[in-house]
Amino acid sequence: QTTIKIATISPLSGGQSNLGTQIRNGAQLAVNEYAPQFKKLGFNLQLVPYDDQADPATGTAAARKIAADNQILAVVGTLNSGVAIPASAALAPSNLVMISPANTANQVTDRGLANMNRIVARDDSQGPAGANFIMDNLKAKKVYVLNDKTAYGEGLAAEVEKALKAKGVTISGSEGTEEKSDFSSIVAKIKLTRPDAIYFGGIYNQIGVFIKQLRGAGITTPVVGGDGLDSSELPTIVGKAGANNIYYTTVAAPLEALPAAKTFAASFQKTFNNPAQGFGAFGYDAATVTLKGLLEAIRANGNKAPTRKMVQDTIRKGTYKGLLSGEVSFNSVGDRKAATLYVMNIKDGKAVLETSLPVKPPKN
Amino acid sequence: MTVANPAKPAVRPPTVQPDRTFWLMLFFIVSSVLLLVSHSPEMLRNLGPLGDVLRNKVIEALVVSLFLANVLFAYLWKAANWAKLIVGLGSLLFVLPLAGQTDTSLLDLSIQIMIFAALALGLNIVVGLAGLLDLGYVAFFAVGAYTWGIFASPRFGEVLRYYGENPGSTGAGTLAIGLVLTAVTAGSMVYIKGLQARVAPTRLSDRSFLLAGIGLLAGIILVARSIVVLSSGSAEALANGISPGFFWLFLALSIMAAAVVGLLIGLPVLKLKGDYLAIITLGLGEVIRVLANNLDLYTAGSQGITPVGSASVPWFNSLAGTLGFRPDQYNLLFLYMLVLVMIAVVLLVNVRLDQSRIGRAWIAIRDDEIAAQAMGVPLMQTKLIAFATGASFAGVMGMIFAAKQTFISPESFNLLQSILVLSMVVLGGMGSFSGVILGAAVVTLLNLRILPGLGEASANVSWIPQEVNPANYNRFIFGSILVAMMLLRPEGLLPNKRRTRELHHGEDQEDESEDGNAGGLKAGGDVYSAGLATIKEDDRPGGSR
Amino acid sequence: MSSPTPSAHLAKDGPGGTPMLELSDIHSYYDHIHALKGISLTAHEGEIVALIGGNGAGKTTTLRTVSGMMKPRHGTLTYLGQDIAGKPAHQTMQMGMSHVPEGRRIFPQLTVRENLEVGAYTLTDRKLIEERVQEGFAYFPRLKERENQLGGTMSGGEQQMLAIARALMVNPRLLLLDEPSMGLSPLFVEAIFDIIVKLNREHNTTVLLVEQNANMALAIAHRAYVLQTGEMKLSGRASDIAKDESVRKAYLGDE
Amino acid sequence: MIKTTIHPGPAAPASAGSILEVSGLTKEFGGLTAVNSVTMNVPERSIVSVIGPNGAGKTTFFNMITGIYAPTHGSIHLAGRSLVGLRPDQVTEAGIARTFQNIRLFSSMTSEENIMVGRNSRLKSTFVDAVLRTRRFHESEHEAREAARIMLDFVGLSRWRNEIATNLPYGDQRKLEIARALATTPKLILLDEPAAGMNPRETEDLKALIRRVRDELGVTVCLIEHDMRLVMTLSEYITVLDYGSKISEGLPHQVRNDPAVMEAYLGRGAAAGEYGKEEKPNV
Amino acid sequence: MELSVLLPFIVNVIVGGLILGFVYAIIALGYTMVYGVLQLINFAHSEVFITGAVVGFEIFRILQDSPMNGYLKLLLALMSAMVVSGLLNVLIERLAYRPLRGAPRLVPLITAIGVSLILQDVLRFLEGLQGRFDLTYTLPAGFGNKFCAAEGSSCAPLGNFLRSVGVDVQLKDVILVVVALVSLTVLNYVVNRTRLGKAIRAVSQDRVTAGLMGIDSNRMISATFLIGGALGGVSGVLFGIKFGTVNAYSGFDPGIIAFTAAVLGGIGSIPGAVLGGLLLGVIQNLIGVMNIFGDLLGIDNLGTIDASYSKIGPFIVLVLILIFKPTGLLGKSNVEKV
Ligand SMILES: Nc1ncnc2c1ncn2[C@@H]1O[C@H](COP(=O)(O)OP(=O)(O)OP(=O)(O)O)[C@@H](O)[C@H]1O
Ligand SMILES: Nc1ncnc2c1ncn2[C@@H]1O[C@H](COP(=O)(O)OP(=O)(O)OP(=O)(O)O)[C@@H](O)[C@H]1O
Ligand SMILES: CC(C)C[C@H](N)C(=O)O
Ligand SMILES: [Mg+2]
Ligand SMILES: [Mg+2]
Repeated sequence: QTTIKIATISPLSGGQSNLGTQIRNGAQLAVNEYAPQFKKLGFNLQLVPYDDQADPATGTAAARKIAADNQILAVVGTLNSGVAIPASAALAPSNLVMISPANTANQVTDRGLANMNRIVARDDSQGPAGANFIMDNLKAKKVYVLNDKTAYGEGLAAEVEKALKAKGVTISGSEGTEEKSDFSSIVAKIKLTRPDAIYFGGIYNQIGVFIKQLRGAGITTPVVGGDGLDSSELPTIVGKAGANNIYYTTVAAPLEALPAAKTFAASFQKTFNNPAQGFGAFGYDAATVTLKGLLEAIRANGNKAPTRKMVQDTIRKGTYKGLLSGEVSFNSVGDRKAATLYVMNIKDGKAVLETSLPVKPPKN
Repeated sequence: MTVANPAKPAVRPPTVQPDRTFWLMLFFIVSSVLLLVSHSPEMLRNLGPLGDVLRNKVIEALVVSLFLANVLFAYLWKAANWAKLIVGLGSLLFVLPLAGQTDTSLLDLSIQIMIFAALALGLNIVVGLAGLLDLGYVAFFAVGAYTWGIFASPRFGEVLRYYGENPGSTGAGTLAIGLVLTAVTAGSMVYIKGLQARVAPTRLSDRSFLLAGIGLLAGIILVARSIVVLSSGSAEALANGISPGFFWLFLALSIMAAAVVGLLIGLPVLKLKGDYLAIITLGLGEVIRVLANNLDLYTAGSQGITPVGSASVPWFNSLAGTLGFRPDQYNLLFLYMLVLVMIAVVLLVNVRLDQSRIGRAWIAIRDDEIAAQAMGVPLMQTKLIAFATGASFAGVMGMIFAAKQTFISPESFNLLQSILVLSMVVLGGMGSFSGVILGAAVVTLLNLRILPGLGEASANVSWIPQEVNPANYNRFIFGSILVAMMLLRPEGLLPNKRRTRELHHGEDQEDESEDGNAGGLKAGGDVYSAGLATIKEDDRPGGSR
Repeated sequence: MSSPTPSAHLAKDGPGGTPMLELSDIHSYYDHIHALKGISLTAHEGEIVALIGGNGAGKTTTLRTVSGMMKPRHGTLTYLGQDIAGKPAHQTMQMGMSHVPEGRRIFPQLTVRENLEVGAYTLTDRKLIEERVQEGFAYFPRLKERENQLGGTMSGGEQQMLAIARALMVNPRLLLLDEPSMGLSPLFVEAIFDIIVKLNREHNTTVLLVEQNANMALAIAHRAYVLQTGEMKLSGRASDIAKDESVRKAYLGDE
Repeated sequence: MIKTTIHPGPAAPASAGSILEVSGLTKEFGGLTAVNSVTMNVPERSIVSVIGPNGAGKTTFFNMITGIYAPTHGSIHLAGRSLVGLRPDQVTEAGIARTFQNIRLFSSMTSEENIMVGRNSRLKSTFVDAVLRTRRFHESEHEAREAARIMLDFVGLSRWRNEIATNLPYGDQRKLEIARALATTPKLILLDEPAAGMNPRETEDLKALIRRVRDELGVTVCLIEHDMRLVMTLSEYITVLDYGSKISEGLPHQVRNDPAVMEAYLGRGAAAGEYGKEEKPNV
Repeated sequence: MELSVLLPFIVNVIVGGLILGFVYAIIALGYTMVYGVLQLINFAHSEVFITGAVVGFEIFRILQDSPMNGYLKLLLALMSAMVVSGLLNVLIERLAYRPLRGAPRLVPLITAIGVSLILQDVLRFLEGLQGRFDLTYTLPAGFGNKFCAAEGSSCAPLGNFLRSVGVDVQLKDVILVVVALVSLTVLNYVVNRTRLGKAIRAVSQDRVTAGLMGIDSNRMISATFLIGGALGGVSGVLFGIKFGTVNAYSGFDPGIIAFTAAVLGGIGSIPGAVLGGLLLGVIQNLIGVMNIFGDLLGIDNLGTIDASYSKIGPFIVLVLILIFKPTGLLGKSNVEKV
């Protein structure tokens, strides 16, 4: 039996390990699910996880190492766009396909690499979507924009700001912060400038603490964010009292809405003794896309192990249905052709669907 | 009590090393073959079960480590010089690139090791020789990386475009003013220095020197700004950065830029002692990172700069091509060779400085600042040289790093990196050149090969649950190894002789501070520790008389 | 000031009975430097024993070994009938020893008073401690003047005074003095020897005295040992040693 | 012959002038005046002493001259050049070297290396020379090594050349400190209690050494000592400090017989003439 | 903008900074204690303190539904955190630092970093077993309320006064400050007035000589680590109460700032650490709102200084202060006697 491996690159240690592990576990679940199908075709399917420590250099080294292992035919990763950019470049020469479950930065696919694909929305579609929601649904005239000073958060916030400005909304403040605990000065500023809405580009465990302090200071202004907020942990962190009026955009439908997602969440919890979060679902979806593509490539190759190039091309061309986040197909640069962006609303600690809208990447 | 064990002989018999030429060659051949085989898929396929063993990622990591140990043994073992030469050069110039042909990651790994080795060598000067604890060393690495990154990427075009659109009042006039200012201040600095050589420096002359320095900086900024503005017309032409031909010039520039930043940081802070210096350098390191994260125009902030160009050397490429390398490997191979040369240079400079009066001055101020000063060692100047030299090594490696990554962002220059480099220095053996290189190799191998290998090898072992997969606990494993190595070999893997002497100063004594110099960074003589201060109002020095 | 003389009430070779301190065949090392090559020495209760020898003879090492600052690798070391070889210093000190170390080793960041109070660490009675502090001040009025000055900023001689006063805080049974007169002005050199004799007489303190000022040391000691490159060369009554030709030549500067 | 490359030797006959002129030198620590308006001249190629009770301010006086403490008031001139405001290394370069009351050798260096550091400030080679290994570098290294050899020979410590300095016996460490200071080719050397920790026999040797420093190397010597036998037989001129102020100065026999000095320093028991002769043990 | 809005804003920024400063101060003390006695930057302290936070979390979680009085829960949490963190610190010292007593100072520094990494993963592992990563405190009822808000309660006048000057604090903030002040006072007394304190200071300056005074330096060092760890425990719980959520890695950043605070105040000085902590807290917050002043005053360059710079504010202040006062604000100027 021939061994076929897919790899994940994500932070498995350090402060972002929580999210990175979600991706790895999501992918693992997909591999577990598909292994029997591969077995039937005579392949032993394995997942090999790599830790990038959220560090570009480590991620690149991992990518080069992956490239050298001929059994690895595809990569799921990464969490951070900052890692994805150099890592995908390192994989490109060996035509090793990479499917990102999380990277939203425009640059990730703007470089036009043949191997780099993603199943999440780009910042320049997520941003305007968030901005539109703020204007149309929240009717905000004055918005305070925050970001976490990472490639992701700042990139996203910049897109939002751009879209808001274009529509004549006042930006009452725009700043980044690496602070994870004490937001008192920002809260004070918000109190002072009284915005109608707050946009925060970042990740839930920072934003959650922020919202908690915001609500603690008696400010009930709506807070809007991107896919970084897609976590079941968010309401817990914010606390019952304040977990209202929080919105975020994401490409994955709420897990409760889909029967498939329910099974996923259950088996995730069962396998890893850990509740599934948004990135677990994305990891699962990205791996599923990869595995489906692989199967297709195998079939196209007469049930023999395909080359990396075949896999890369197959995946870019294919269309995959029935994922947690809907149908996936990629455009010429690897952006997801069409996706639905769901705007979720956290009400009394529960995420409910607020609206949904279709998004498309700029190129097709 | 009668202490049972009889007295040890007073002098240890000098251990005569047997000649190991044969073993060295044998080891070289075996490990090279192993390396080449384990990185060649065809051969692995033909080896059957043995191939499976070699394919195991832990084994593979070990093979790589063993192979690199060659170079170490060639250095350590007593063997014929020709053998050492063959092994050293053969490993680095022949076998490794050859294996890199089938496994590019080996090249990447080696470059990374050597980058870290150069960083460790630079930090070793600052910490190991001069005894200045610098926890923000990675800042200089960042300076080097951005120096090249900004110019050799689309950023440069963006900057030019920005200044084209916002020239302010800058024009040819500014350029003239800037040039004059630069010339005048530089001239007066030279003059003051000359004066100080003849007449004793006074506070006034020191101050004027500083003032002139500030003026010079302003002048340079003005000149740079006007040049940028005046050349903004070519923004389109430079949309992808300057020509790779400038690579060599920037190699020098990155050294200078980092050294200048080293001086600028060093001037105010080097007066501080011990851990005050440590924390302030840590802080300044963070300042540089945060600046990189915020100066969006120049550094693209958190988004990072990409793609960063690299040198393109046609003859090298064609040579690599004829040797069977793929085009996508040319650049990596080129950087590998370059970094080999650079590390040789860095090492040479290190060794030569160490064995000069500057090296002696460093160690003297490390041992006892006051005595050193009283013996005519100028404290600030000596420390600044250490700081700037260390910084310049980091600068040039930063540039190579940028060229290798083709992407740089502030995340790569955080505090953890500084700490990592420091741990390489201490782990290898402070003050020992071979030691810190080994330290860098060990730590980098561990982080980039062995730990990932462990994670990968155990990923599909059924009895290891995913939650405790070693890949999840890299920090734990790395931390444990760090602690274990420090406990087992506090003097480092290849200790400096001087250090060992200090450390094993008296096993029979209750404590080493016996001699008042227990601390590696502590002044000799009387022990002056900060201690826990009292808060009595009246206990300023001076009695009641 | 009376010129110091041996305490008359004691026999010249010290009181008999079991020795208070006994070293036999002690070997001590600094790493590979063999500093003590099997020395033997005894001190009886109430005796002043002088230890003299040239530079690097091992005098300091002997005191360090006794007080537990370093471990002997070989040999026996008994104090008050107990085996103390290898016992750490803080334990031997709790058994009534005090050690004025070479180089004074004042706590630089503690005030003069605090230095003295730390010297009395093994005592708990606050009143007693205060009494002893005052006693120290009485011996060395300069310390009282500088009660709140940081130890580290005191002059060399002042630190020496402080080191001696600190060691006396616990009223030790065995006092180890390593060159107590070093750095002291002539006036105080005399004062120090007076203090040693006084302690010995009034409190029956046993003293092991290392001195370069061998003339004076031999003058107040009952017995003396001469060390040379880690070996015991000579021992006997102090007055005899003082007369020994070779000793006079080697250590006392007589031509 | 080589010696002259390190030290000019007593080539020029001693002029009558002072090499060091200190006037009104004062140092205050908080409320304490450690040195109080001290004026002192050191004649060229002489051996002079500063004595005084413990805490009189002698060491502080030295510390001000060598730039370790900044004086509160007063002036210091070495051969006409003002030293106030110079850093210690600049003072050394100007020509004053010193030893310390608490020995301060470089603890991780051998004896030879310690002395080579002392020679540092006189070497010509630069950073660039060191990296490129120019001829000047080799000359400098040679000079430093020669200086170490000569000075070790001079103080009689050649056998300790490669031993770690702090492993030397105490007395030898003091001599090594002197050798290290001499390697800077000083015009004036300040010795702070050089005989402390030496027995009378060793002190005699030291005395001879100090004389040779002056006679053979032509270096002016100024020392602090409590060993009166050494002071009285060695010094040509003595200054006495008490509570920071100068209470007496003059030739040894003058100082010895000064009642103020006896009262403050030597002690009542010290009859005139007791010190400075072949002292008998006062048993 | 009129003063009636601006004043409460400034007051709030400063008060927020002071509260944050108390957290820094008490963390800083853990560093300062250990630094004082071993001259070791105990990088593992950030994890020792986060361990305290985790213990506090667990206590509050377990007692979540118990009818116990909130203050009693707090006391229990504080006590348990003190014990666990204190013992952990002692254990670390035993295993990782004590064997290195004679080694150059950087060696234990590296082990400290190693221990720090180990503890991070251990904490993550332990909480991960229960499927948790971010630990969110469930505070006793009322802790999150505004301080003295209830009309008619005995302290309402105080609360009203505070709010009238624009100070917007919650009960938990007040608890934090009180607990911090109590710990600081007790510690200061112990170190400066007791025999134990004097012995610790003696050991910190010269271990061998301290031995000659009959002091068992190892025991004193253990005692120091115990006290430092216990303080770490306290600060961990306070941190958790104040900010609500911690994870295994959240000690690192505040740890660095707290150590900076200790340095700013003068390493080894207890009041210095407190002063440094408060100062950095306030400065960090003020830097974060620079842009508001910039906008008000029309200074463009100020306008770009916002929260993204607040993390380096402390370091810049540190540089400026140390240039003029090289041993920190309350550090002894170390005139070395030669
Ligand atoms: N810390 C040390 N490390 C290594 N060797 C040492 C150390 N201390 C002393 N020695 C060596 O041990 C031997 C004995 O030294 P010791 O200090 O006991 O002599 P001493 O009789 O006290 O001499 P001195 O009169 O100089 O004080 C000497 O050869 C000395 O060089
Ligand atoms: N940094 C300082 N702060 C406060 N007082 C100091 C300081 N340095 C010295 N002193 C005091 O100044 C006085 C003079 O000290 P100095 O060291 O000069 O004395 P000395 O004459 O060398 O004495 P000795 O013979 O004991 O070495 C002493 O009383 C000392 O306590
Ligand atoms: C949400 C984040 C963890 C990842 C982000 N989408 C990125 O591109 O970096
Ligand atoms: Mg001695
Ligand atoms: Mg003195």
